Amino acid sequence: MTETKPITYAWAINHAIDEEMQRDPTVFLIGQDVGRMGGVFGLTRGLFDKYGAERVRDVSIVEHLVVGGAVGAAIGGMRPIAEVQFADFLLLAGDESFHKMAKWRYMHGGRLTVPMVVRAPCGIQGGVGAEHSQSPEAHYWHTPGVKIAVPSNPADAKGLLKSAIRDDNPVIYFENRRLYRNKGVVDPDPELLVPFGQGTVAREGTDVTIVAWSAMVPAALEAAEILEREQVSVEVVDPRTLVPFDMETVAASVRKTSRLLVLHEASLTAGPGAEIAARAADELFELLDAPVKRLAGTDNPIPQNMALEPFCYPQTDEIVSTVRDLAKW
Amino acid sequence: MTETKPITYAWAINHAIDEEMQRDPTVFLIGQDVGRMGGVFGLTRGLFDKYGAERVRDVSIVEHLVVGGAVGAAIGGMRPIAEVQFADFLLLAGDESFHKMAKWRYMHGGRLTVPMVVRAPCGIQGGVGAEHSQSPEAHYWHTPGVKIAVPSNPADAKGLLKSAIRDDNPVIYFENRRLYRNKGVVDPDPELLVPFGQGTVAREGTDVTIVAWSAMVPAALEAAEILEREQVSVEVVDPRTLVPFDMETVAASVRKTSRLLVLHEASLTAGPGAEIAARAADELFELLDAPVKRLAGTDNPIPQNMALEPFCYPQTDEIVSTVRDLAKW
Amino acid sequence: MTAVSSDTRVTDERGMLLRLYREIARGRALEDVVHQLVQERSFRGFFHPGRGQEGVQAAVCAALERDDYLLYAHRGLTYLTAKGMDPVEILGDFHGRVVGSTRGLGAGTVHCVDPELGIMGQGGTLGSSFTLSAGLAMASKSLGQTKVACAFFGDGASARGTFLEAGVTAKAWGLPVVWVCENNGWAVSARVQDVQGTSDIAPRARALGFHTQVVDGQDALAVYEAAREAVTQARNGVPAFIEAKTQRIDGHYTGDMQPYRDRDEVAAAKARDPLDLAGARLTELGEDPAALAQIREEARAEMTAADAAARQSPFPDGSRIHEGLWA
Amino acid sequence: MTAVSSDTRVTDERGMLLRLYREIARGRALEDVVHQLVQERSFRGFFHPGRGQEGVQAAVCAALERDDYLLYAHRGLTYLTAKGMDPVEILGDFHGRVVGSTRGLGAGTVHCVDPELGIMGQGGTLGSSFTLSAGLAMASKSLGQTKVACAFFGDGASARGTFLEAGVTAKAWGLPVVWVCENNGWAVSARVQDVQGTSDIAPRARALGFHTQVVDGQDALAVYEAAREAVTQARNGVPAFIEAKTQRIDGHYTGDMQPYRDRDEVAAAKARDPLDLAGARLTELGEDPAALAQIREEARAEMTAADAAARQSPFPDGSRIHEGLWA
Ligand SMILES: Cc1ncc(C[n+]2csc(CCOP(=O)(O)OP(=O)(O)O)c2C)c(N)n1
Ligand SMILES: Cc1ncc(C[n+]2csc(CCOP(=O)(O)OP(=O)(O)O)c2C)c(N)n1
Ligand SMILES: [Mg+2]
Ligand SMILES: [Mg+2]
Repeated sequence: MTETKPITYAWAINHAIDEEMQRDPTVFLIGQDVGRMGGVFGLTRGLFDKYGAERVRDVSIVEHLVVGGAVGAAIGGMRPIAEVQFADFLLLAGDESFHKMAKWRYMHGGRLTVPMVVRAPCGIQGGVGAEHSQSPEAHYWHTPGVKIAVPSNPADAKGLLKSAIRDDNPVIYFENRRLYRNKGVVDPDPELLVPFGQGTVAREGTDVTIVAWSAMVPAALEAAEILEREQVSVEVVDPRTLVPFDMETVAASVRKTSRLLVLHEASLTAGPGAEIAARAADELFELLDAPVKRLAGTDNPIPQNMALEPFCYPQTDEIVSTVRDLAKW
Repeated sequence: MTETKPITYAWAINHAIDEEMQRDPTVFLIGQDVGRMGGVFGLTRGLFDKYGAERVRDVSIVEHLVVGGAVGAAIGGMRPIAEVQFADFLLLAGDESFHKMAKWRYMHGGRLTVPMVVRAPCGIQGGVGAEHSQSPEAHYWHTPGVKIAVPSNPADAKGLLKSAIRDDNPVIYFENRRLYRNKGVVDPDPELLVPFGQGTVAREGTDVTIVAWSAMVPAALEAAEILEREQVSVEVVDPRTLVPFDMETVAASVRKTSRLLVLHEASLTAGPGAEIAARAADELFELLDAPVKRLAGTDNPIPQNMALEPFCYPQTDEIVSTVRDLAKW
Repeated sequence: MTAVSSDTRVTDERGMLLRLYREIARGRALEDVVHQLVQERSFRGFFHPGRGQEGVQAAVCAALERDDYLLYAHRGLTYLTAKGMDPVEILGDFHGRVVGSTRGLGAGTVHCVDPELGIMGQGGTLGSSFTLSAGLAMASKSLGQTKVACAFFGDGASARGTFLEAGVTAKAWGLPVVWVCENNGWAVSARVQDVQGTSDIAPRARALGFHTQVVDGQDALAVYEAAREAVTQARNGVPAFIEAKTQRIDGHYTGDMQPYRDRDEVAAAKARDPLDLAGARLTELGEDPAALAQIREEARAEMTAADAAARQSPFPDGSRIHEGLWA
Repeated sequence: MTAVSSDTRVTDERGMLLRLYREIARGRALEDVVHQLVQERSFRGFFHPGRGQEGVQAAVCAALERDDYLLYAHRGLTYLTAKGMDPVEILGDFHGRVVGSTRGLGAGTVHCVDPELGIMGQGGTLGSSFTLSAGLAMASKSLGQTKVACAFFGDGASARGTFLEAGVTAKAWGLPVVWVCENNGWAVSARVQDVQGTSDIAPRARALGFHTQVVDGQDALAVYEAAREAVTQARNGVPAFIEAKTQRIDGHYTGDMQPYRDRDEVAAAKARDPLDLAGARLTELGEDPAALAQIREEARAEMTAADAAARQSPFPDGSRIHEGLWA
């Protein structure tokens, strides 16, 4: 059966979980409403009926337990997929995510392993306000011991999640809610994994490199289309994972373009783009013909008023004008 | 009475609290062992006897309550100084620090104020391991709505803490445990405040700029001494606060030196230095004659074996050699 | 801690019930307007209907003084109107207009604010009110005020660790908190028994030494009496807890069809609608049904007018996002 | 959940007490070596002495099977030795040598590990064992194992929110956890009554539906019987809780002179030393005091030899910090 019909990012996630649960009986889901309801965003639909309450575990409002319990289950031989309803809530389990999940193995001499995934729906959408809209990627990038996936399309969503589940290290998997309904063709081969630490060039170009991931990739591609009409050729690099980070693909691109824009949805200051820009300013210094630019979310909590959301993260027109200016250097 | 005898960083903190509690009856302390014991590091000695149990509040092991309770007390008209025993523990109060303290005002239309300080003893010292050694500055720098102080000497420790207590915004005050016994002359004038957002040049120089704060300032100064003997002239800029960040003083220095090293104790990747390097790579691009360098903590949790601690954060010899290389550009 | 009189029985049952009836009707009428906004897509966020739980909210707020602190919850809006908030400001928040209490930043179920009335906002991460209410109570005590800090929350939020941390501290310090658990038996699709191993929340408060009451949340008068008692205890330095057994009639959010829930249970919940129950009792006490209809009609008219007024207000412009972060 | 026999009374009191006596003596002898290391500055971190609490630790571990999970606490080391850990590895961790269980990374009071024995480490942020033990118990159950997950913690840690979150979940799922609260009345300088408004921790576990026992922690045999009962309950799907009322004889850490504490209280604690109490009872049961002295001497010799062996091991070099982060 070759499935060539495009599927959504949401279904790609569902399929990845389903296939891995099928393959490995130690994989299980834990989170609020993941069971009978199939997830507040419908991502885990069908799994409860298929695998039962022991493998699709509904919990109360206990984020500490969701993450800390997953750590315990992981060192006990299971492969938990923990879901927080919004990525922001992962910060509620601060001890469990920053100290336990990331450090338990290392603190104990490397003698225990913590194979677990946290699924963290992120992104600004739907008027859910300051505590339900964040993309706290930087907090965890600054946490040695955690891998981070940031898929931008259905194929990567599936392949990266499968890799994450099979990884023996803790992985935070940021799934952007604005991408859930985006469709793409996904190879149905259940052994097709997307490796961590391998970026892709989502679009080739010669004048300016944009590094973008997650929901910023479609935005960057849209901007690139517009810029093409103005004879500005944009290359879009999608690192796909932040940890490990594929600097080589970025470097290869900047070698061509000599100009770099880092684009992300999380707020600008001390955000994930800072690390990439800082590495460029060091490692790619001699390749650069222009300042390294960052375009990112504004430095404020996200208001609950939906009409204000577009002002809080980079819109296509801003990307276009930033690249246009950068190309002039 | 003019007090010109040098006092320690620890006592400077104690004096700042004491003076502000004296001045303003709404200022109070809350934390574990801050009362009868005078703090696990002795920082709050004498205050319980002077101000009593209502203003120096011992709590159980309730970091959520320490920070969240402080937020509540602050919007209720008090000026809490909340102490976590180690800065790492602030991450336990993830919701309370990232979402409540930082956002409560903004989320409610700017109609409430959250005047509070969190004192967070940070830094690598004493074999206390992975969960008691962090400097989680970057996590909060990436959190709009929080100010951050990072004093490097007794005078700044006092002046910044007093400013923090009087500030109507939440402030995290990172006090480095390695600095507690360092001495310096502190002007006893109780109205002498150190303003936020105003860096200082801790040492003038012409070849290389080092941006350093907290316990990295003494290390940078030591390295600068050594480098001077090799005819390398180092300027050390101490921003003193990360939020707001005084980029102007950094820019002025780089205008002279054209070379920048950012130095910090927190782990390198996506650390606070990334933001400074990224801003330099953008705003100071045309001034730079060399790659922007970062020298920082290693990307691993801090082992409990004290003998391994020096390998985890920049030592003087590494600073010297990094600057030496940078000066050659 | 002084001795507390527990004589909180209501002498004028009919008068009090009428007052509560009016507040329930107002809260419900406001909610009906919000449903309208959802339908016409003037409000596109999540709304968590409070139908079935208005009696708890109205009654507890009736037992509070004007300046007592309130941290409400996400389910419905009766807390807000019963505490005195202007519905124009509430609806302004739903519309995302500058007349809203957040001055255009917007608020769906949470973040409405009115410092003058002690309405100190609400967090979107449930369970944050435990620590914040303890802090407010601490401030009240330290400043020599008599205010209590009242926090509402659901059975689900009662599992959050903050409950314990704030609870032991509130008890240790004799803080004037009144914690009100609206136990509707569900957290989204999770039955409390299934995910917490018990249907009863009160024992965990009692274990910490709180003054603890369990009350039928559909009986507004009973809730009022319990709340009076709780507020008195709290003002005297005994943290107080009320578990109101109540019912969520609608879905978790507007649009949730509750496939996970038994139809009979929903029907049973509807049969114990607090507005109907209060109305029936009032009729028993001699109240004219027409007078009750009149109250409901006034409530509808008030909220319709409030909506019209809110719609007069302009939308903020994009720069609004940069305002109000720093004091 | 099947019916549980509660016949956990010990038939061979003398034999069991002798075993516990030996374990208490071993834990104490190991601790004496650590005090030595602190004194000579071979170990310069914080050590939290367990003197006075060894009976609880020895007795609970005696009720565990070899492969049951253990998350110990920071106070003393008797948990570790009683669960079977090699003192050379423990001391290797204190010395920061590669023979240590963390292979040179070092561990003071916490982070010793022995996966073979179910010793799954310990966190330095207290209260993290509640959620981790629940997770371990979940794994045991899911994998069809019979292991229980035993977690030790103090009265102070019992205030952490994780207690509640893990507790409701453990109850809901019938997880085989055994939670043991060593209630010594103090958290550093804070008296539990002052900061938690109660001296009793058990009620909060009982409120969640745990099988709950309160026991005299100075009476090792009583703790053993309670632990047997608790382990049986847990294996049958009833989460179990033991509050052992115990005494901290020494300061919070080695060097803490306890100025905040009443001298009489410390003297009273010393008078109920679990080693002495067990010894006295054994003598009553006919045991020769010389045999007891012999046990203590053997323990001392064992730990002295372990220290000598640990000192033979090399220190790691600096590159050790880069190993073991990633699997
Ligand atoms: C900390 C946190 N976790 C999860 C959510 C998502 N969420 C919103 S409402 C809700 C259910 C709340 O249940 P309960 O406390 O019983 O209140 P009810 O909705 O029944 O009134 C959940 C899980 C949240 N807002 N905050
Ligand atoms: C989350 C957290 N907060 C604070 C500390 C600092 N600390 C270490 S031991 C201790 C007291 C612990 O008291 P208790 O749980 O009663 O155990 P005991 O020391 O009495 O055995 C504290 C506060 C910590 N390690 N972790
Ligand atoms: Mg509920
Ligand atoms: Mg204790």
